[in-house]
Order: sequence, then C-alpha cells, then structure tokens
Amino acid sequence: MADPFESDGVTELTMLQAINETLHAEMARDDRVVVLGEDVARNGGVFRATEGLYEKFGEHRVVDTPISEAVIAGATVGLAIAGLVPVAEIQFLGFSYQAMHQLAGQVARLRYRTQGRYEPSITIRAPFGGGVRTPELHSDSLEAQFANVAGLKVVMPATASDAKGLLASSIRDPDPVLFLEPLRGYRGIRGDVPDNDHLVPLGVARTAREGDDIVIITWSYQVELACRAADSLRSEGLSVRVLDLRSIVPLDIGAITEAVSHCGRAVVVQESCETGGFASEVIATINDGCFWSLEAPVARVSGYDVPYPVGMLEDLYVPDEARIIAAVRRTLESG
Amino acid sequence: MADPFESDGVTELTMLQAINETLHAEMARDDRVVVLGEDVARNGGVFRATEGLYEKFGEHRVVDTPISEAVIAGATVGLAIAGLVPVAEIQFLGFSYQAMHQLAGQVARLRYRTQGRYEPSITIRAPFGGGVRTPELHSDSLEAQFANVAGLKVVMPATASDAKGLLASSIRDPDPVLFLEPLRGYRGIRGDVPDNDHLVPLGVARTAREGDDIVIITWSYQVELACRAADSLRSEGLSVRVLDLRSIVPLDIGAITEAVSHCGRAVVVQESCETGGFASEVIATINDGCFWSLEAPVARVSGYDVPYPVGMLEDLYVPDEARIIAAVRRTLESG
Amino acid sequence: MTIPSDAQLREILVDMVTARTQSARLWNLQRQGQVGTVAPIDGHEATIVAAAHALDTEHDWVIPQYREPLALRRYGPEILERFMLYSLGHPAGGHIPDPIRVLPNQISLGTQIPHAVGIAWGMVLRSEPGVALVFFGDGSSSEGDFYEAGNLAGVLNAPVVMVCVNNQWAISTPVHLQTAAESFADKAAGFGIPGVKVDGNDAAAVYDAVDEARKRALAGKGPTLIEAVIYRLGAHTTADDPTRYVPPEDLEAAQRDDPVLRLTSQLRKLGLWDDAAQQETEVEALELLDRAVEDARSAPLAVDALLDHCFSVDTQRLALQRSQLLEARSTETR
Amino acid sequence: MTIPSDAQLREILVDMVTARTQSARLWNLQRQGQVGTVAPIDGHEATIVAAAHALDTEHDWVIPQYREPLALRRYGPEILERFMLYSLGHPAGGHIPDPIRVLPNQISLGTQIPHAVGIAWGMVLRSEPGVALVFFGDGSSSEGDFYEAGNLAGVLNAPVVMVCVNNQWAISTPVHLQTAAESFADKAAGFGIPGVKVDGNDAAAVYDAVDEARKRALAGKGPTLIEAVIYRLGAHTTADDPTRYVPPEDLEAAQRDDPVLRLTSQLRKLGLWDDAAQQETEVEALELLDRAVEDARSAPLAVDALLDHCFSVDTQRLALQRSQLLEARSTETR
Ligand SMILES: Cc1ncc(C[n+]2csc(CCOP(=O)(O)OP(=O)(O)O)c2C)c(N)n1
Ligand SMILES: Cc1ncc(C[n+]2csc(CCOP(=O)(O)OP(=O)(O)O)c2C)c(N)n1
Ligand SMILES: [Mg+2]
Ligand SMILES: [Mg+2]
Repeated sequence: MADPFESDGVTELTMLQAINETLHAEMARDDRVVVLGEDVARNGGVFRATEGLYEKFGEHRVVDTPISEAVIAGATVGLAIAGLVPVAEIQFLGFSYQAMHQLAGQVARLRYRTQGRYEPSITIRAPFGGGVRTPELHSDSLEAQFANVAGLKVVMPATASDAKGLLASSIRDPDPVLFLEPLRGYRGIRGDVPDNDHLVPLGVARTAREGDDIVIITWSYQVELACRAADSLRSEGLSVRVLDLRSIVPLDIGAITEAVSHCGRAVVVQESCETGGFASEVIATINDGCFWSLEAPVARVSGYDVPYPVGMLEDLYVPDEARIIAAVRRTLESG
Repeated sequence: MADPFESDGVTELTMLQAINETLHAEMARDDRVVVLGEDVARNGGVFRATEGLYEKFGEHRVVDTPISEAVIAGATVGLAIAGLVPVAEIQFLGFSYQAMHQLAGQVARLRYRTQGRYEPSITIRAPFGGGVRTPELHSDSLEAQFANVAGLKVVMPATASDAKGLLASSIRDPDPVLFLEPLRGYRGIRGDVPDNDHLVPLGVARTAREGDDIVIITWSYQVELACRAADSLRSEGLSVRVLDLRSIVPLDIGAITEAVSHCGRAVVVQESCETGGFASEVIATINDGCFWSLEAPVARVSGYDVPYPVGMLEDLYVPDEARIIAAVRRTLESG
Repeated sequence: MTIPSDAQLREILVDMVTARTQSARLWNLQRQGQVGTVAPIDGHEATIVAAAHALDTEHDWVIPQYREPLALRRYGPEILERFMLYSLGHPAGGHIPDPIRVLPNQISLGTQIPHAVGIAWGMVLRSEPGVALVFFGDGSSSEGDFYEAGNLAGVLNAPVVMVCVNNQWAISTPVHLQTAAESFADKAAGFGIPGVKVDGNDAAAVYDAVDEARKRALAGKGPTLIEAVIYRLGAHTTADDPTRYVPPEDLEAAQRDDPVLRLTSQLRKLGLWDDAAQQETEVEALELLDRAVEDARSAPLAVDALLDHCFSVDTQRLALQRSQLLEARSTETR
Repeated sequence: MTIPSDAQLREILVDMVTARTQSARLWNLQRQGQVGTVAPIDGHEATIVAAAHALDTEHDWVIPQYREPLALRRYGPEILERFMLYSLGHPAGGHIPDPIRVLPNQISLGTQIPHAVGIAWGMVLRSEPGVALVFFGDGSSSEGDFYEAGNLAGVLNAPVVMVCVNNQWAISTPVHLQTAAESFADKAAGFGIPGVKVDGNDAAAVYDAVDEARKRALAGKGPTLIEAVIYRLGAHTTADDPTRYVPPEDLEAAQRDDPVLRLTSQLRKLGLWDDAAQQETEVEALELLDRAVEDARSAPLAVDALLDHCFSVDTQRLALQRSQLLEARSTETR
C-alpha cells in the first residue's frame, strides 16, 4: 500500500512544530476542517501552534474568536452538526472551566443524546502543565476531571511523533477529543517525526522503555521524566519499564494489565494533585485486572492537594526525576 | 456543657425537612448567613428545601437570582470577602458546570491565592443523583470531578441526621463546601434527627453497619442501598460492614484503612460512571494504606461509562442492591 | 411587512390548536404516571408555530429549548413521534431522524444558543442557504451562553434568528427579577445587532418578524434578536405549583389575551374557522398523540441499549462493561 | 461635572508617571530573568490612576484584572510591595494586607466581575457605605461572567462601578473582532443600567465619570458601566510580539494621544509640572520599585509553604503530604 511518491523519511521536530505541521496537513487533506479560538488566526496562536494556517487557509477556515470559551466549545457542536470538522483551541486548559457546561454537558454527549444522529467530529486542543512559570490556571492538570466525563476522549501525547500521529487521529476520529499539549513539551520535547501521513490509534499505549523489575505508568510530559528516571536507574542495574498511556480515555487496560502482570510492581506518575487524579484510576484498573500479580502496593507520585502554586513553589509541586526515583526505590524495597 | 433548657429529644424527619430546618436554624443563629439561588426565595426552592426562609428572614437575606449559575457562585466570593456567610443553591448539580470556572477556579482557591487574607466561608448546596426520572443533567454524580479540585470540601450526607449535622458544620466551616443532597433521599430517607444544635464534623466517616467479613465503602444515597444489601446478606450469615464516608473531601483515610485492615475485603460503590469516579480514589487510598491486609481485589460497583441516561435506562445505570450483593459475593469468593 | 396569507393563518391555527390539545392530554398522561415531566405549552402556541411557519423546513434549522416540540409539527410527524419516545424516557427520543432540521430538547438552559450559532456559521462555510432559529426563555437569557453566543453571532454576522420567548416567568422568578433591562430586545445593542420586540400572542406579527429576520440573515446581513412577549398560561411543569407565586389577577389578564383564542376568533370572523374545524383538529390531534404514545410504548429497546452511541466504537472499558451488563441481564431473565 | 482640583491632578500625574516608570523597569527586570511575565501599563495610566483617585480608599473596593497594580498606588505602598512578591512568584504576593480594599490580580478573565458584584451586594447587606469598582478589558467583556454579573448587578441595584478598559486589543484580537457592538458602553442597555463612554486618556474625564458613578451607587441608584477608550501602547505582555499584528500607523496615532504626555503638557502649561518634578518622580518611582524587589527577594518562605492556606486546617491527606514534603526537603538539605 506504500505510495511510491511518498518518502519514509523522518524530520526532527519539536512537539510544537509537529502539532503545527499536522494542523496544516489535516486542513489541506479535508476542507471540512476549521480552526477556531482566541488569537489562533492573525497571531498564529500565543505559542504559534496555529502559525501560518490563517495565511494558507484564509479567514473563513481559521477564525479568531472573542474571548468566550463557552461559545468556542459550544459552536463546535453546531459546526459538527452542520457537517464541519472543528478543531478548537482553548488557550490554556484552565480556561476550559469556562466551557465546562459545553464540553462536559454538550460536546461529550452529542452522539449519545441524539443516539447517533450527529457525529461529534470535534477536537479541542489545549496546552497545560507545569514547569514554565505561567500565571494561575495556565498549568493545572485537569485531565482526571475530563476522564470522568463519559463520551469524551482525552489524548495526551508525550513525544513529537505521537503529537503528530495522535492529533491526526483525533481530528479524523468521529468522537470528540480533548487533545492536551504539555507546555514544557512545546519546545522542550523534540524527536524524529515521520514526514508522511502518520496515524497513531487512540487507546493504544506505548512502551517508552523496556524493563522487567517495575513499570512506571504515566502520560504526557511526565513520560519524559519517567524515561530519565528509568535511564538513570538502569545504570544502577535496575530494569525499569515505562508505559506511556498516550490517551487516558480510551484507556489501554490490556497494556496496563500486561505490564503490571509482567513486572509485579508499578509506580504511577501524574502532575495533577493527588486526590481524584487519574493515577487513582490507573491503580483501580490494576486492582481490577492484575491484583494477584502485585508484589507491592502501587506507588503514586503526584502534585500535592493544593491549587497549582505560584512560580517559586512550582518545582516543589510538580513531580520530578528525584521523586519518581524515590518512589521506584520504595516500591522495589517494599514487600 | 449541656444546656439545661435544651432537650435531647429527636424528631423523625425526612432528609429534606432536616435540611430545611437546619437552614432556618443557621440563619437564625448567625445573621451573616444569606441564601441565594434560583427560585429559593418566593418559591422556597423547587424541592422546598428553602421553604419559609424568605418569609422569615426577608428579601435581603434570601434572594432569588437570575438564571446565572456562574454569577451565583462568583458572587459568593464577593459576599465572603465582604464578611457574609453565603449559602448558595445550584438548582441541580449538573448545572454547576456552568459555574465551574467560579467554583473550581475561584471559590476553591480564594484562601490559597490570597494566602489566608480572605476566609471563604461559602457553602454551595446542590441536589443530584439518580432514580427519580429527572431530565438530563439533573442526576449526574459529579463528585469526583470536584474532589480533584484542591481547596474545595465535598460533603455528601446519607441520613437525615447527618444532613443536619453536616450542613450546620458546612455553613460554619471557614472553608468552601460543596454540599450534595441526593434527590432520592429528599423524601426517601427519613430518620431521627436531634432537635438541638447538632454538629457532625467534616471528615469523619461513620460505620453504618458493623461487620467483619467485608466492608462496603460508599457515600450519599448508596449508603442506604449498601445497608439493605448488608442486612439481607446478614440473614445468610455474612457479616458485612458498611462505611459511610460522609465527605469525600476531607477523606477519612484512617477509617478506610481501619475498616479494610480489619475485614480484608472491600467493595466500593458509587453512582458515578466508573472511569475516574471517586471509587478509584478510595481504591488507591486502600492500596496506599492497607495493601498488605487485602485478601482479594477491591470490587467497584459503578454507573457505566456513558452519560447519565434517560428514564427507561436509569435503573440499569444506577447501582442497586442486586449489583452490590453480587460484588460482595464475588469479592468474598475471590482469592 | 409580510403578512401570512389566510391559508397560512389557518394552517398556523391548526398547529396551535393541535399543540394545545396534545399538551393537555400529555399533562393528563403524566398525572396517570404514563409519561415523565411535562412542560405545558399554553400561551406559547402563536410564537412557536408562527415562527416555524416562517421558515423553510428544508434549509432552516430549529434549535428548541424544551417547551416547543408539540408546536413544531410543521417540521414533520417525526417530531411528535420522537417527542413521545422522549417523554416515555426512551433513548430514541433524542434521535430526530435525518433530514429533519430540528434538534432535540435542550435541558441545560442557554447551551443551545451557541449550538445555533455554530450551525449558522457552518451553513455559511458550506455555502448552504438557510438560517438557524433558536428558541430560549426569558430566564435562559441570563445565562452567559446567551450573551457569548449573541456577541459571537454579531461578530461573525451569522445567519441566526434568536427568539427570546418571554413568557414572564422562569419557574417562579418573574421577569423583573431576571433583568433590569427594559426589554430583552434591548440586549441586542450589546451584540451590535437589531433587537425587535413583538407581541408573541399575535401569530401574524411573529410570522412577520421571523420572516424579516430570516431574509436579513439570508441576505448576509447577520443575526436578529426577537423578543416575543407572551404569558405562561400553565404551570412551569407537572412538578410545579404556580399558585404559590403567580398573581391570579395577572394570570386572568393574560388569559384574556390567550393566543389561541385570539387567532380563533380572528379566523372565525373571516369565516376560516368554525366549530367543526375546531373539533376536527382536536380529534386528529388526540389521535396522533395517542398513536405516537402507543408506538413509543412498543418501540424496541436492546438489552444493552444503555451503552450504545456513547462512542463510535466501544473502548476497552466499555466493551468490558457491555459484557458485564449482558451477563447480568441474562442472569436476570434466566 | 466634578473636575479634579489642580492638586489632585498633580497627584494623579505623579502616580501616572510613577506607574509608567516602574512598568518600564519591570519590563527590563523580566528581560534579565529576574521577574515573571510582565504586562506593561503604557496607555492605561490615566484611566486606572484617575479612577482610583475618585474613590474613597477606606470604603471603596478595587477589583483589578492584571494590568493595574502599579497604578493603584493611592491604595497604599503595600500594593507595590505585594505586586513585587507576586512578580517574583512568591505566594505572599496574593495577600494584600487588611484593611486595604484591593483584591489581587485576576488571571481568569472576567471572573472578577461577579466577585465585585458580591462585594457590593455584601456592603449593602452590611449597611456599609462604599462601592466596588471593577476593571476589566475589552477582551474580558466577551466572557459570560461580564454579562451575568452586569445583569445581576442591575437586578440587585448593587453599588458597582464597572470599568471596561478598552485598549483596543485583547492580545492580538482587535475590538472589531471582539464585538460588533458600536461601543462597550452599549452593553449597559442589556442590564438596564447607564452606560458611559469616556476618553480614557483624559484623566479629568475619567475622574468625573467614576465620581458620578460612585455617587449614583452610594445614593442607591445602582451600577454604572463605564467604557474608557484608550490604546495599548506596549506589548500585551513580555511574552507577546505586537509587531506581528498592530498596524504601525494606528500605534503612531495612539502615541500622539499618550495619556501621560497629555496630562504632563497640560500641567506644565498650568505651571504645575516641570522637568524637576518629572525627574524627582521618576527617581522615587525607581527607588520604590527597586526596594520592593529587594524586599521581595528576601521575603521568608517556609519549607512547606506550598501546603499552607489551602484549608483552614490540614485534612488527613494534606497532613500526610506535609510530612512527606518535609521529609523529602530535609533529605535534600542534608
Ligand atoms: C443551566 C440550567 N440552570 C437551571 C435549570 C433549571 N431550570 C429548568 S427550567 C428553568 C426556568 C427556565 O425559564 P425560561 O428560560 O424563561 O423558560 P420557560 O420555562 O419560561 O419556558 C430552570 C431554572 C436548568 N434546566 N438549566
Ligand atoms: C478565561 C481566560 N481566557 C483566556 C485567557 C488568556 N488571555 C490572557 S490576557 C488575554 C487578553 C485579555 O484582553 P483584555 O481583557 O482586553 O485585557 P488587556 O490585556 O487588553 O488589558 C487572554 C485572551 C485568560 N487569561 N483567561
Ligand atoms: Mg420563561
Ligand atoms: Mg484589551
């Protein structure tokens, strides 16, 4: 099936470049795709994720909206009903709260409440995540709150290549997807990205590091830190697997079960505060699927149960390599 | 410390009556308490929870607002700053989504972001929960989404007496409390309620049934069902404990650990959809605190991973006695 | 000024009488425990029906709140059929079949207005002729969604007709506690669009206002906000007791201005309506309703319908839940 | 019409020059990596300073967005002190001490407007004389919170002064894409309250408008919406590159109408300002700023400050987390 005119080449890109290229490609591929959000058109997005789209695809398909997150999200419902494929940006995930009644109450339910009459081919992109000294509500990891919203897919790439493959899949997916982009990854994560059309299916986890003694399960930017932790522990002779969930809905229950059954020990890492974070769901899933394989309690590394803090306290709040390593050691020593 | 003029009597009340009486008592006790919300004044609330307050305390302290959940929640921040003690009603919890940016973004953070300058003595009451054939978004159990919001307490009474004691504590608490009232409990739960001032501290779980073989951990209306399940299993000779969490934030970690350590087996029941529901947090807490006591994986009984459904499908969605009993049996047989 | 023809007025009255008759029957069915909560239509008939008659059903969308379905008959018999499924709590009630351009009821107040703007915008992008007409109550106008949507519609110049159905009440809250604005039409100034206040009990006036707004929209001149002033003649819903808060003298005054009676007597004078017409319409209305209820009652429902249409394809978790559900249900019936 | 006295105008100019001078220094400090993101004040000085000067600092509240702090000097030196803590990312930056009636910066656009309505309402309930003045941008006016709050304020007749600071831009989005309304003041009609459009580069005009709105509010006549028309002379923030989108000719025109230059030349003509005054003000402004930065740098920070002030008393979980944090930090420093 290979197209002889296409290369199998790769290009090294930042995650931000990968996202930008994918938006260009998807808009070129399907003229039903429209991009909307605050500052996405003339300014190319505050991080330049939508750079060049306005110039290339024009003011009808790339639209600067007023500062109204609720109607940005709400309009996607109408656009989808009218047969378009909206890709909306919420400038920072924290401001999805302004649109919660549309995202959780409407976007997520369109297919269910109309029993399939309408296809919510809707993608909502939003940056989030700590470590870059942003003001309030720019950094908060709210993924668990959306994971509890049935009907919404929540996709959280950790690499530049996956950013491309998962974003393309999200845009083409007939279900609504919240596509979350780690701020620290925009320029901080780079890697080889396939030049050609590249699709990564939603709901299939990725083994970022092979290993047998213990598995670190995580998603988004924390995969990067988990890999660093695994690499540094490997030099001590420990074999640490890293499982990148890629999407938390759909959740690759099979991959989690397989990894934990194999290793017998697990650490789950998240940036969210501890209580009610998605790590709890991963632990509950492990409890369901491979309790009998567990040789020690699963460790959780999280933010603390306080609102995402100001700049001086950020580094204490967000899990880092040291905290991950400590949790791995603790879990290996336990039992 | 007993007041000789007060009785230690009790009166049998429905949960709704207990809530209404408590609101009357707290408004009489502290003239900083103001009640606001849609239809709370002249109509006494769509369920009559605020009945009589308007007549007794007047239009300045009991206020019918426009249909604007965001500003209902947002105004509580200002009212608290001005030194009042607002008790706001969101007519149904599903419509707290319209106020999410104020509840999760502002109410929950007021103390933290001002580092204690302002005391958010704010109570937000909202009914929720299934089984009474309400339209969309009236029944949804969204508690897990709020539990992931650091800074907010989430209180969920299961009895009439606790409704009084926990509501009084919530109103007097200097932190913001989301006080969730099960629709099925309004008239469906009744019991003896102390006539006198009655405070139940936030964050202390209650053993609703004693038992040794297994513990069912749950909250709100599901406690009622868990107790029925425990009672019917007791007749078969099984000793089933029921732990009523009363509040999920603060979480009584000690009580969970104690109960699970003692019984060795546990079932967690919730009305929310499974993924990301608060049951996952309970399981993660058990994993943290008493993994080594577990004789079997913890079972989870939940709603399904679909939006809360229409009337004909409700009874399939919401956990019932039969599903709880099946989970208890499965857990007892396991391992 | 576009005045509906006599024939159109008669059709409008047929739909109005039909809606009122069916609404009364539904109320009774609810009282007998046969259907879920009912929001009676009394007082809303002229506004909803006349608006629908001013639209091109093939191209124009209707985005309702929740009180409208019985009055949207012009969009086809499927509206009633699906509404009865909805009233019985059957999931298929939400599926109004293609190509009917009517969305299902919206319960989350105001959220439908952004949807309407999105639909209108989408039609422009797809170069489809048509407008999106959205209904919402005086109460719903207080939601941020109304304002955000109106403002965006203004900026986009989208072909939306926003109809604020001002029935003076939002459950127990009267309009003067809903807003201090002199009229809901005044809110249009904040969006930079025309705001029109119309007597919503006057079918011809509503028809004209919608017709004009529609023509403006199709001519690329953007949205219009129409306030239709009516009075809620019934209870908010079957769960409500309006005698607790509606002043009886206000209600009586409103009853004297009942839109159905008004159009009836107008058409009687014109010789376009008589007792026979009235009776025929009522009988047919009830027949249709009863048949729709019957059909809804016997509509099939898969054992695992609960889990259908959440996602296009079951996730791993949903697949597990589906097998659990199927297993439990097969034990049940064993 | 209340015109500020010469002495007041001079005080206003001192605060305006101070704000601009300090903003420029902060910009440089950010470029050197010494403070976090900075939102320059250039162009906003007359509006913010004059509004603050029309208030009674003992009774009236100021609820800012995020660009105002340097111009709120009239509320006391603590505003600058805390703002520097805030700029350094120190948690105490959010704690503006009692009894200063100024809230900390708000990042979540529009959310501060409901807070202002709540404060104003609370003052009425407590029979306190005073108003709540809230600043928000042209961009923030598109949020539902603005409308819901304005509407509620109208219904409650609350003593709120809503100041829409229309600097023509919301990051890269120009006003004509923000709304199709002719002016932001027009949005007042939808709340049934007066809307006033004022030249925000004219300190006396702003003073007068706020003074009048304040008097109305205190007289129980309810809220006012004031639109102050200015131009954002600088970048949105240090993270922004306005040359990508601001038409140079518009910027040049706006620079000719610079509010600081305008008041300076006016007061020079009146003999109330001269080079010495300018220099003295600038020097003092920088001294104050540098001292505040110094103090902020040396402000104490508990090892577990991260966990303070979430709840009045630690929950069980927070207590566990606190001991984990303390343990980890003691290992660190060992
Ligand atoms: C977002 C939201 N808030 C509250 C409610 C509860 N509620 C249902 S109907 C209603 C009143 C609506 O009044 P209006 O919009 O005037 O419509 P009407 O019933 O008068 O036709 C309220 C408050 C809701 N359904 N959705
Ligand atoms: C709810 C919300 N949405 C988006 C943002 C991102 N954002 C920060 S400032 C800004 C523009 C604000 O414009 P305006 O209100 O006019 O204030 P100005 O910066 O011009 O003073 C945006 C979109 C935010 N902080 N909050
Ligand atoms: Mg109404
Ligand atoms: Mg601006």
